Amino acid sequence: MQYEVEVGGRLLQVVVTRTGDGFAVSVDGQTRHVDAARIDGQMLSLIVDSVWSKEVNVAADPVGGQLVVHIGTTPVAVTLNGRRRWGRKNDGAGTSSGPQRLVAPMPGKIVRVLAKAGDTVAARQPLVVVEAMKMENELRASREGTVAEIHVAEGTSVEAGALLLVIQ
Amino acid sequence: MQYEVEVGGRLLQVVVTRTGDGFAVSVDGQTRHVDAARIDGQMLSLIVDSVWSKEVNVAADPVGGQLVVHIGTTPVAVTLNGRRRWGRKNDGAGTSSGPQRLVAPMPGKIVRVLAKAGDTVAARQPLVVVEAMKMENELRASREGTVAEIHVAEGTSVEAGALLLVIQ
Amino acid sequence: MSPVAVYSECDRNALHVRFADEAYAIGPSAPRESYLRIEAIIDAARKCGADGVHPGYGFLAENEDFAAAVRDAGLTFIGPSPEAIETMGSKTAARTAAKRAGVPVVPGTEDPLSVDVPEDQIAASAAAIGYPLLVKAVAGGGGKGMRTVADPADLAGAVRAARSEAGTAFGDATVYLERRLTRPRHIEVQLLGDSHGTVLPFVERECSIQRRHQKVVEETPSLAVSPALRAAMTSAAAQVAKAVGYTNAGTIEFLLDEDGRFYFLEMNTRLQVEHPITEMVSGVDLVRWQIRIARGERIDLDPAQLIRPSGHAIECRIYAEDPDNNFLPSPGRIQQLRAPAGPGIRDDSGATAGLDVPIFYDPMISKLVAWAEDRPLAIARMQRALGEYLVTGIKTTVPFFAWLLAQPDFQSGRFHTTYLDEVLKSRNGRPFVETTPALEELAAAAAALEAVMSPSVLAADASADRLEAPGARRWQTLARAEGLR
Amino acid sequence: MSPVAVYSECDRNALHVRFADEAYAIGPSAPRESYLRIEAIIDAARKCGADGVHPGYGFLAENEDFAAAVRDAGLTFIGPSPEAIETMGSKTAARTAAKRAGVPVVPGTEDPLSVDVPEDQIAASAAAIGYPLLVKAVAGGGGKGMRTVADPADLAGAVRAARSEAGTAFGDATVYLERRLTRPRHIEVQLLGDSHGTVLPFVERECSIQRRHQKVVEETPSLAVSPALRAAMTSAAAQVAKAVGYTNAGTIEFLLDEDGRFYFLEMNTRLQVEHPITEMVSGVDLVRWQIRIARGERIDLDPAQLIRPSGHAIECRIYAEDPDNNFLPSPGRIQQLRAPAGPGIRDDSGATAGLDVPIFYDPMISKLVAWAEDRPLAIARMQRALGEYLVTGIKTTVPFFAWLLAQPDFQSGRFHTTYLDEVLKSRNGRPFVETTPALEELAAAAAALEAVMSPSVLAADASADRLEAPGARRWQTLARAEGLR
Repeated sequence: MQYEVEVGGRLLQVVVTRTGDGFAVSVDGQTRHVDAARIDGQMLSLIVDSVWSKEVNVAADPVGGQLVVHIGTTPVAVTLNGRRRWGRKNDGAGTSSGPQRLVAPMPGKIVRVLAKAGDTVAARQPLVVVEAMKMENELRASREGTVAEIHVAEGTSVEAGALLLVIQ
Repeated sequence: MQYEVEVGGRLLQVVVTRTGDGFAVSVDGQTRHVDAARIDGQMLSLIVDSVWSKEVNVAADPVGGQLVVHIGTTPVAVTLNGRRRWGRKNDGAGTSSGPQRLVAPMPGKIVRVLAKAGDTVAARQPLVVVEAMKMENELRASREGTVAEIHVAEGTSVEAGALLLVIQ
Repeated sequence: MSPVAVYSECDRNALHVRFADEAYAIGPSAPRESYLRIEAIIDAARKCGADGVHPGYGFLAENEDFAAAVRDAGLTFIGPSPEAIETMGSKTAARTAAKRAGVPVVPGTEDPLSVDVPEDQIAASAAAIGYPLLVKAVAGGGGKGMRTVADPADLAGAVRAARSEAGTAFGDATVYLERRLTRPRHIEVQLLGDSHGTVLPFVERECSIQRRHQKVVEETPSLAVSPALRAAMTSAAAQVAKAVGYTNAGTIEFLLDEDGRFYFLEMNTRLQVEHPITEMVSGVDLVRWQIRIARGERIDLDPAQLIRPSGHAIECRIYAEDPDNNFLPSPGRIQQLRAPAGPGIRDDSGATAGLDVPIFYDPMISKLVAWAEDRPLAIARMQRALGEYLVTGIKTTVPFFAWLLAQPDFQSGRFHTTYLDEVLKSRNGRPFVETTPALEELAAAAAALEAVMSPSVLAADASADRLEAPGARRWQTLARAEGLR
Repeated sequence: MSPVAVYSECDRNALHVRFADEAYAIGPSAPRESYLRIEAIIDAARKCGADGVHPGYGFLAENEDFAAAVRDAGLTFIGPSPEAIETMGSKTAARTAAKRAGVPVVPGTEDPLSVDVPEDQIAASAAAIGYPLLVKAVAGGGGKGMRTVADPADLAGAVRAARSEAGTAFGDATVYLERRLTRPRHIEVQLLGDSHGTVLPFVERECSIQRRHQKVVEETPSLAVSPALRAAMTSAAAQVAKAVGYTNAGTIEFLLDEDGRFYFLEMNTRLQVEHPITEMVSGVDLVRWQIRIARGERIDLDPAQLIRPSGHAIECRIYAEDPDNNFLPSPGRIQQLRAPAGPGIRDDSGATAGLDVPIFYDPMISKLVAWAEDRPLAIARMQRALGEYLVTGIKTTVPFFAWLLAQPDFQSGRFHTTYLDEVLKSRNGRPFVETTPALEELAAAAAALEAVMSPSVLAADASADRLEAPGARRWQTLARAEGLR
């Protein structure tokens, strides 16, 4: 089976072939032997090249929706066979080009909107303050631009993933 | 929904009815309100009559096959809608009448057979010694009787659940 | 003793409910509709015939009306008297009490600034105290209703913001002003006092590692406290408590400036989140003593023993927050959870796999504590434990702590209350989880393997019931991927 | 330090493999084909470029040939010298060494009875020692290859049985005879010795709670040991170790008779299963010291501190056994596992949900340890922890321990090495889990509720892959039930 995996900004070609005692996994042409044992619904125990032992855990991030692979306890976000084709490009999930859509990372109450349409904003400038879990949390611009749309008003409640505003 | 539950030698009639905020569960006519919350695939959190909090865990015993309900950490074996109808009556799973079929509780090696066909045996008399996990374990008669059949020989290996001998 | 729990709607499946013998629903999820409703809690206590009420360390734990209501209901309040809570609960009254006990306090306003105090008067007191200063909620705690003001021009706005936040969080919008010391340490002293006049202090706790005025790491003892200073601070703490006839468990917080001078900051009239580290180095069960004291028993601990640390303990507050996204709360369903264990490790957790971290409360899911013979070994043990702490489905601050404990400044103890905010600012959002190309390639391989090894994903059904949701969601994700190859 | 694991086939998914950085397969599940294969382990150590080998506490941990092979391979053996293991590993040589050190030993045969010693000669030495006596494997341990003989007529059979069991378990069928003291206690002393001549003893461990000669509960300190007796036993232990130039961690086991006389029993030349309770009351990390000592470091601990207990610790060995079925092993897939945590609790576990308990090895799945200020509080804490220890899919000894810790004899410390076997005999198989009618009705309600709340059971499929097996099996069970209504 062949997969296209995007991780850390790289697009990797991964080919998985079953062998007698496990799998041959080639990543961008470099092939390793992997003994993969199922621990539970999400966890695999891998022994790579008969030596390196790693616990890996593959699950979808409830907010972002992309796959998160935990290597031990280190989370690594990956996309399998093309975020493009999922049409999720503009989720504001850290993309660095095109309009930035600021979405609510958690449900909460909008206590302050610090920008108005047409404002020029700098990277990391606070744009919206959301109160959740009794703390006020600043949502910032991930890059500079101009506020094109504002979709929330102070005092309203929003769900996780709700579109708050758009920066061109 | 109506169920017949056998537990601790008693046969209980259980009727479960959904209510607005949980279930009405009647056991042999005595009805209680139960708020049942699913914790995971096997665990339920119950709050009985809006007061009593109990974690319960329903799973099949891999060896005996009957259901085991853990109330907190206390295991209680039950059979739902009639072991009889499952044709499992003669499993030697602690039945107190009819022939006793002694089965291997775990996989292991038969190191000694201490009785022969025709022997009269007393309750708790050792019948077979199975070695597993480097320890020798005595299997005893659950009640007195006569050895009718012997299905194992010393030195042989047996799987969990294998029939070892029958006492009439 | 049989424990009885109270719970709000969203806490129906919480561990404290599942472990209790009895559990009483006291209202909707919003705190003011449940955990802050005194009469609802008293009512539950009456229903179950409770002898006493332990207020925990949140919500009404420092509310004198609650303590009084418990007492008036004929029940034992497992904590100090309503009078002591009221006195020390008011930051300004507490400062007065400390001064009466001869303990230095941080310069600030003597009287609270109620909402009707005019701005020019506030400005005047501010000028007298001097800038930079802090605007603090009189009823405050945990950094809520607190603002720093460096420029007089920002004073009015800061007061407004602090008042509104204090009003929401504590139902009391009164604030006061306090000089802000430069680069102080937050050092606090745990106390136990009984109803027979005995007040015993414990070895100090070092709580200077704070993010936005919230403690995130605590340890005991403090590298900054010499035996002589310990003797001075612990006895000062005991004096303040005695001055107000304090009983049960409480903590005196001090600021320690760069010249080794300490100032009374405030008193917490309750058990604190960080109490386990004191239990680890003293071997004393503070909660058991709270109950024994409430029963009127005498403290029979050896005072000398309590201020002699046995080893070193560190606590990391594990939060459901995304450290790589400005520490935004990360509520949701915990898919997998494996807590570390073994020698010297204590994990006081409120989370299990399958549990939802609610959006309504402080998102702390666990207090991870490591004890060892000395500080370097305790740090090493905590690092080992953090490396085994697996939580999926939500983001946690575990990667942040792994980073923090590796910092030379942390390891050498060179920090103060604004150290962390300054470091975080200078990092400018750089991720704490740093992956390597090799790690990324392994992740890619793992994702592909999971897709290969679980063909059932193709049969995954979006209408799987809630229980299966996390798994199902993942299968969908993969299924979509598969479908599009 | 980077840990490297070796594993047999059935341990592929074991925690030690998953937590290690590197893992090497060393053969099939049967011990003699893997964990007892010296060359396979040396080979793995060479491959990964290990500096040292820690033998753990099973299999080859007390095998002098293994220790020598590690040394000859140019690696550090984290344990005593092969010579010390050989001397103290032979029960008869150890008895001689003890006597030379002036420590009393239990009367018994001076020389091992190899397989060719004629029965009449064995009978003669037995008569000289007197009955009741024990037939013990020279290479033995953990009650394997051990038989009690009260009647001379049973001697020959007992020797045969012990030899066969010893041969299987240790590859050495040699046995010896030893007087059996009546109602003795098993008291042992933990030691650390360095390569510079220092040998330090720790507070004694009370290990009299044994089932069929296997320790199931250990605690420290012992109620039966006064400070004076502690001084005598700990210095006697140190003398024996010094007499054989012992280094690293080891334990001297004594029998303490009803009159307070103690006899050298044997030495364990390795870390022991029960070492955590000593770590809890001493604050010393024994495994870290094993490594430091193996590196040639000097022990710089305060000797006086080590024999002064700080609090009380108890260990329960949690086994995959069915206490209500004559403690038969209960291997299989662990469906759910929730271990207790919190103040004073340490759970050193090798099990997780989804793991199979193999049939090939000792079925211990965890060591549950509770520490508290004193013994009654430690017992109470252990009872709390046992009440939270949830394991499903297999049977465990948790219910047995809950029963045992509630026994007046246990709580008052009135027990000896045969106490447990006698009590179990007298109970004649009466179940440890005692249900009440109310509990049974709740169980019935729960089973019915589960059937109602999981309609998906009707769709359950017997061909569910292995991972889903436990759940699926359960669904089938229910489905069958449903189908038959």
